[in-house]
Amino acid sequence: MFDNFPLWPVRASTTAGSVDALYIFLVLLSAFMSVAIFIMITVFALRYRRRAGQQAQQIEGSNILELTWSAVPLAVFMVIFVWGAIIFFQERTPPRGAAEIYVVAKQWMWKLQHEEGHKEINELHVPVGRDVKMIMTSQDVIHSFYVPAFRIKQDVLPGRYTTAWFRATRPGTYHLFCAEYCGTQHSGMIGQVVVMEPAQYQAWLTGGAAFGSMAGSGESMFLQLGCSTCHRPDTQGRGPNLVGLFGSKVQLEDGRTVVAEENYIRESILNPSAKVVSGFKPIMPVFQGLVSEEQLTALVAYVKSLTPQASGAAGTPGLISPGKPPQEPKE
Amino acid sequence: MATAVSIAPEREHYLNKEYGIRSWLLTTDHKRIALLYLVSITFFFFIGGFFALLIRLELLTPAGDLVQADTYNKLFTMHGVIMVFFFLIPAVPAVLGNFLVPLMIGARDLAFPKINLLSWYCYIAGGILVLHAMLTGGLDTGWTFYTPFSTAFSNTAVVEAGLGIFINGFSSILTGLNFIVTIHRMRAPGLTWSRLPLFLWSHYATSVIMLLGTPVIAITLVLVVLERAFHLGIFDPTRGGDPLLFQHLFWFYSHPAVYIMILPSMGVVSEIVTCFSRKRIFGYYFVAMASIGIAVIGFFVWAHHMFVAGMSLYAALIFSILSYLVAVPSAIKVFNWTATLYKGSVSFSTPMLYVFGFIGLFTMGGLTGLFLAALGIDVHVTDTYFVVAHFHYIMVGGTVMGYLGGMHYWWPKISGRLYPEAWGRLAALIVFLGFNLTFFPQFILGYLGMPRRYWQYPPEFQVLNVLSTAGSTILAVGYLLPMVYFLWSMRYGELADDNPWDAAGLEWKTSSPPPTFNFDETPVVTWEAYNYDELPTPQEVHVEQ
Amino acid sequence: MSEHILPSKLYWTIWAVLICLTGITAWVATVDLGPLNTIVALLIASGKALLVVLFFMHVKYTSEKLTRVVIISALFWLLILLGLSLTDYFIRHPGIAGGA
Amino acid sequence: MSNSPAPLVLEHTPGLQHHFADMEQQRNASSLGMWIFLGTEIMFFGGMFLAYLVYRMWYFNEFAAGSRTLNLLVGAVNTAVLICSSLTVALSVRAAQLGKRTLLVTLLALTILFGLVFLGVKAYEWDEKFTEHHVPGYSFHFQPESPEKPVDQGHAQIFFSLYFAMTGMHALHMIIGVGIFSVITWMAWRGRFTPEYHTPVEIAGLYWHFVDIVWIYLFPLLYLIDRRPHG
Repeated sequence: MFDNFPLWPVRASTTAGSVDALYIFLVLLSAFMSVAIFIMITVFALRYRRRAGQQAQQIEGSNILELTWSAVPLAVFMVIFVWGAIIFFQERTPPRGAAEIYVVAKQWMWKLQHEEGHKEINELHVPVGRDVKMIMTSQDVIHSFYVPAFRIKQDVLPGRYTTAWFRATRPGTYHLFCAEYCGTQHSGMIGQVVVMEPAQYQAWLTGGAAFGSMAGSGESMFLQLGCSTCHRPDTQGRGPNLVGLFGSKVQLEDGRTVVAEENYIRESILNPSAKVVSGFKPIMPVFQGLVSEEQLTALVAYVKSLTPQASGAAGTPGLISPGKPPQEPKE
Repeated sequence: MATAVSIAPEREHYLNKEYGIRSWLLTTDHKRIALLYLVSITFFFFIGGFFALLIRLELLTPAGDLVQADTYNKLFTMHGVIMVFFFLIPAVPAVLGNFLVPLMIGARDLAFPKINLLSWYCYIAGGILVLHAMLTGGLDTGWTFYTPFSTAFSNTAVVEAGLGIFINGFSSILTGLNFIVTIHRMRAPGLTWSRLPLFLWSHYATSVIMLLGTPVIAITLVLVVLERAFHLGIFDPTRGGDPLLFQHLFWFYSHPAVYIMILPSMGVVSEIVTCFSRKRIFGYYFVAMASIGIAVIGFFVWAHHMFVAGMSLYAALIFSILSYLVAVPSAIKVFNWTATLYKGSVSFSTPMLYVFGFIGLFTMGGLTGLFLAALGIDVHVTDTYFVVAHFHYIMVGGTVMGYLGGMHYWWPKISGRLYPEAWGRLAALIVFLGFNLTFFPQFILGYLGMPRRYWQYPPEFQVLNVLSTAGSTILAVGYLLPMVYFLWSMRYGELADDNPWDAAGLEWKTSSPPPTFNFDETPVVTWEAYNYDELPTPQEVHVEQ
Repeated sequence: MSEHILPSKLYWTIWAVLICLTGITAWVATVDLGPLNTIVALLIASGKALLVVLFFMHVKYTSEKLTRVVIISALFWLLILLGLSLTDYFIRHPGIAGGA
Repeated sequence: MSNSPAPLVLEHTPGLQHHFADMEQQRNASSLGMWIFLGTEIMFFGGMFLAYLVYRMWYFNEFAAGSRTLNLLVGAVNTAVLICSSLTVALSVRAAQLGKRTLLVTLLALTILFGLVFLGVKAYEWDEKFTEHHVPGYSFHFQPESPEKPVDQGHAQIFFSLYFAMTGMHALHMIIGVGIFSVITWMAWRGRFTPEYHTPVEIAGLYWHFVDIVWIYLFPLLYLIDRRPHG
């Protein structure tokens, strides 16, 4: 029982350092306040304990003191708030160009799929020093993707994508937990994130069975479901042209403009009449219930891969682009 | 210990005025209703506590080897439901509040005595429903009932337990209604708002939360029940329902509910700290307004429970900054209590020990709340044992300490007997030690990343869990002691005179236990609150046995 | 609330106004005012509610300040529930930044 | 609010509870108690209004289509029926103040009649929804008005879930109201109310007016979402 008895979690990602810094500051602040209150109570209680001749002196109170111990805590709290908010912004804005992992959570297992098509259950192999962005959805109840070593946690909701990102800084094997109660095996829905050196990661990649890349299987699904009949890459078909759609601003029929991110693509596949692109009629059939989560994530990956210059060759800059220096997340 | 039981001439008071089941089950006397609540609350407290012990025993070992996964999920769900809805929310308001509000105001009873009895019957009806749900298969949704698990994926008695909590909600609403109308309409002549005891200020603030918060969880649970029973689709993600809508509606009540739990205990602490240091409260106006501030701002902060739930980034910022505002009134209260001790004449009777424990533990609980309100840290520590430790420090370290302190302080007034002082101090010490050993390791566990509600956990967390389980057994002993010696004192305790602590306040102006109509003639208040300079200083109340 | 007794004619006039307002709100709904339709419907409904509260429920004549305080605070709490929840729903699906 | 220290032994005026100093204090307490209860009811219905607000913002098309299937005329008539019942309630409170017993009893009976008419019309509307398969669940099928305006069945189910939840909860409050008024009518018939003591009539009247106000908001929010003549 005593062989492995840590008192501090491993620090294995870029944001872990800043989270720990704020945590240590708050621990010191709380320790100082608790000890101060504890000492004051014991000193007052003992110094003015009830004994003969110890007459209590009535003190109404002092407004200055009240204002100081309202304003000072408030000022300290605002500092903590701003510091916490800065870290939160870093944690919630995935850097552009991060490698994407599609995560589908279902009652009591994690299904993870890499860009290149590798599928993993309850395991995630990533190279060290590479930005990784998880695009996650759930097939049933609310789960929560939690890796203590990276200090990241993000609930995974049914019916919608949520994203989380990290950049591992230390090779090793770290716990993956489900942090939102999801039923009988909630405590069994755990796994491992294996961070490897780039070379080791290469070996693992080639060793595994060859899968078609996600965008590839997305493309075959795109043809199979007949999407290409309306969404033509070259001419103006009955549906909007999808090349270069991802990340662009889309003008809708009812005047709103939205940014075409994963949730927009997903909703437009499942319930097309919700956001009709201006100039088009709502004739696209509803795919809710016809497309599984895996097929949906493949389609979304394919649509995202239709960038103007690479409209022909499928495959965004996944994890395997050797030689490309790990991009610095734009601050 | 065998002090001779002095046979005082039997004076008529609310306990011996009438006997028999009917005199209890059909009473409209606020004091008897308070005792009805006392019995039923203690019953539920020991059930919830028993579940807590089972949970801690299961977590002694990393593997799930004491109970199965399903049973464990039902254990922590029922521990949560029973402790939150059937002990912590009603404890201080329904027992001490019901007994003392009319006495402290100088009235003969609450504004609506029959509604007060109806409130207890709602509590019992809700309790029976939840107990029946528990006995016939249990509930495994967690006390938070998150959808779509509670509406579509749980096959346990969600409908029955939901209706039980819904009916129990009326008990809170009716109690809150009674207190507000009584405090507004039935104050004794001369008892202006600035002379009101702080116990009443905190119960007034609590009643505001009860009245304006409880209906929202009532409608939320009704919608969950309708969705399970008649396939309505309000929370169903497959039909486009938003899983976060339930969380907004649930936490809109459930966060102010934690202030329903702590505010009354704060009132108790204000009464005790002034009496046992023979001094006026430091900054009366600020402490009173802090209670109202907590009640109002408490309604603006609920979504700090949802920072990682998929809420929008900017809304998280808004709720984080508001959560820091609500921390300020609590800080004011702690500083004012500590300042009240200065230049006082401090005695170390049992109620005061509980107050020292309360101030210390509530301070730590409040400070760890700052961790959770900081967005960056919340991402790491929410849904882990850090949160579990935080809210137990506030609920068990705060509310239960305040409740026990209040029970000891007003026990002579309630039962006409004195509790054994030595045993009282021993129990207070055991509770304090057991509590800290149970919940402090959980802070470390939380930051290490052990998630909540886990039936099995990785082996490296075992040592801290063993410490926590050890602490829980000590805490259990600490809670059993008062149960024993309070009952003992009912029969053999020394007879208490009207004002054993020489305390200020109208409730000490009438006899202990008070007559059914509280006062022989309507009292007139001419003194300021906590006028301990005009009261005789008591010689040490209890001769050390 | 208690002593003042209102002439029954007043009640009948208030009743007539309420019936007319119901007719108006039903008719206005069929006229295309763009986004204004909802606002107008809510204004008429609030007007009707105000009439009922002030006259039928005697809030206009009661000397009791507390009744007004209770009404206004209940509406304010409803505003908290609706308003603060909307801060989440209005800005939950922005572009890439807050996409989570 | 200082009331004089009244001697405790009072001649027992009818209906005065033992713990109140005088009638004035008891009436104020009862009316304050009822107003506070109505405040909790505002928050109770407020929860459903938040759900309505969110889903109307997200799924306006299905809400508009669903709202158009509701019968506007029947809804308007029902609102008028409820307003008439509010009138009879207000007049009955006035009759109680003047001590006209027969007028009071007839007006209370009229109020109950209006209430039952409202519930009858509501039952008719619900029955129509059942026959049109607009009840959320397995049998749900929503026929879109025109092929080029497709409607998501799931979102339409959410509208009708809210429709049934809100009108159902309101109807439940109506049934409770009719129950209360039956008791009040029986008490009035037995002559329990005098110009000095008629608090139950006032309190019941407040509750009834509140339920009417809830319907005043429900009618436009459910029936009038989008009645505009579309091209």
